[in-house]
Amino acid sequence: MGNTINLEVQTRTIDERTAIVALAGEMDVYTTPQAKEAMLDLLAKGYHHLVVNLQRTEYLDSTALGVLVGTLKRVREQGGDLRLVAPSARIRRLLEITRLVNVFHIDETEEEATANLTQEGTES
Amino acid sequence: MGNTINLEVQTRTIDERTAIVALAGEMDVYTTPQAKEAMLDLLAKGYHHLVVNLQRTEYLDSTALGVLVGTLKRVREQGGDLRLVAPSARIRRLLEITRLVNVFHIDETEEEATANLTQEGTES
Amino acid sequence: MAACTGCHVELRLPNRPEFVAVARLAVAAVATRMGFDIADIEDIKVAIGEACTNAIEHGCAGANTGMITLRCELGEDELVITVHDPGDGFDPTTASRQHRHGTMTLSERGLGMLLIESLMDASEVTCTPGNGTLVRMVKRVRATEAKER
Amino acid sequence: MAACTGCHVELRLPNRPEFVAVARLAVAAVATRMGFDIADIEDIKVAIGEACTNAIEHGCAGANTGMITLRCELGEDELVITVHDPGDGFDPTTASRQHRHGTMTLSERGLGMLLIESLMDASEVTCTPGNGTLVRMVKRVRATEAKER
Ligand SMILES: Nc1ncnc2c1ncn2[C@@H]1O[C@H](COP(=O)(O)OP(=O)(O)O)[C@@H](O)[C@H]1O
Ligand SMILES: Nc1ncnc2c1ncn2[C@@H]1O[C@H](COP(=O)(O)OP(=O)(O)O)[C@@H](O)[C@H]1O
Repeated sequence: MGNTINLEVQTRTIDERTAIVALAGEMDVYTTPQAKEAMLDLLAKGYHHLVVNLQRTEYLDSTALGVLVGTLKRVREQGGDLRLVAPSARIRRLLEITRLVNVFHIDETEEEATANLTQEGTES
Repeated sequence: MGNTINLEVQTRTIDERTAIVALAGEMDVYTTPQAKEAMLDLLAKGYHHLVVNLQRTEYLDSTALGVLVGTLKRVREQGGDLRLVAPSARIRRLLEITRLVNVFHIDETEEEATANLTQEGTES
Repeated sequence: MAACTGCHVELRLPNRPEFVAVARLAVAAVATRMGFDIADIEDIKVAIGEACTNAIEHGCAGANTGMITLRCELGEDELVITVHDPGDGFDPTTASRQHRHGTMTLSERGLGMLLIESLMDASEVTCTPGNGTLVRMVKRVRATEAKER
Repeated sequence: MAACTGCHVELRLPNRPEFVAVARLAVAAVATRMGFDIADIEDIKVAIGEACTNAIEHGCAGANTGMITLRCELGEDELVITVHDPGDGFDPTTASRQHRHGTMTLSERGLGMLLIESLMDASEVTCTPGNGTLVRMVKRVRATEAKER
């Protein structure tokens, strides 16, 4: 107890248009800008298919949800998508309250999310 | 983060004079009385050979150290002993600062501690 | 901890984003001691986080000085938390927000007040000209909780 | 967080054992934001815990009312924490305590002040008749720390 209020952001590219962003720790008004920056950076480099791994996200608030929604809008404008991976029961509850469950695609694993993004891409 | 400030005390008897006390969580001025009560209870029932398992003790302060020292004194008066199991590096540091490393026997596992207590008993 | 009914805890923080986590953790510890279960503590953490974030982002907008004040009042079967900022306040009835029963628009804003209302048993915003904004939130200990240690 | 040099955080708590954890967690969060590493944060937690425990057990002995006040002052490369209680104070030079360099007696008491002195970079006790006891503790951010996020 003590150090998990920080956020660790890890990004990994899969192919020339797909990238994974793993968010470990707590996402709030102080830490979320880091995640936003990382995602904007990927967007600028042409990665419009994003997998956001929330498996190790222990806390998340409306600032974080706002940034995820904002990023989703941007990638969709570019014909891409953003899928969430493995949010905790807690985070699912927040997605339900805010009705964002109806907006985001949610997968259980990164592999699943990546496969679904690829499929989406070939369909369009 | 949030619930580990509580303490969970589990006791288990090994033979008619030996018992294990496992302390999980945080030991401070508020939670330590529970651990003290459990140990006094064992003493009253004739268990003078105690193994105190600190493997899951995430925090411990001078109140906790005071209770461990007090219990050690009591069991030694009865020809018994108290051995600590698997304190974290953090807790070892506090034992060193307070010089209590020179007072407590420390083992890595409950089995080791129990075996050492049995040996002490037969030697005396 | 029924014995501490009537007690209160007060926390004063600079109006900066890095301190919202301090508020969350302090209130979570108070709630733990009152015997709230983990799910309720998480609800409380999010609501307090939202109220503090608003106090900092909107209440203290522009002002680089000023502190926000958190107060926990421990009732027999409820925790009352107030968050005060020295800002200009707002009209909660017209503020931009998501409506729980309205149509979902893909908005990045207005989620904070919705979360506060949904996660707490009661909440109330009072803006007093010259005396800032006070958000009052109540979480009740459920019957099965309140056994602790 | 050098930008927040000069900021302070204040916490007021009832003089009851169940609130020591609230103080520990709040200060740990402040220290985390300042970039202290995990080992230093643990040191700070223990020292704050000891000071608050003393404030409650000795400073407020007998008194069932009264609050203890914690203050964190964020310096450029140090965190200064003060713990105040409204009690009668004591003479730190004669108080029962373990001496770091003395002979070990198997005592259950006097470990708290020893831990505060050992774990913090500096500490100081001021007792003012009629105005209680103030324990001031300083922890310096080490050169390799202070990078955060
Ligand atoms: N403490 C406050 N002081 C002034 N205005 C506030 C305060 N809290 C909330 N508001 C207003 O209410 C609106 C809705 O807040 P909220 O639901 O948290 O969403 P967001 O902060 O994302 O806009 C804010 O945009 C702001 O105009
Ligand atoms: N805030 C305080 N007010 C009054 N007396 C205090 C205070 N803090 C410490 N003391 C005195 O100093 C002594 C040593 O404190 P400490 O080293 O923490 O050990 P302990 O609390 O176990 O006695 C206490 O026994 C008490 O007499």
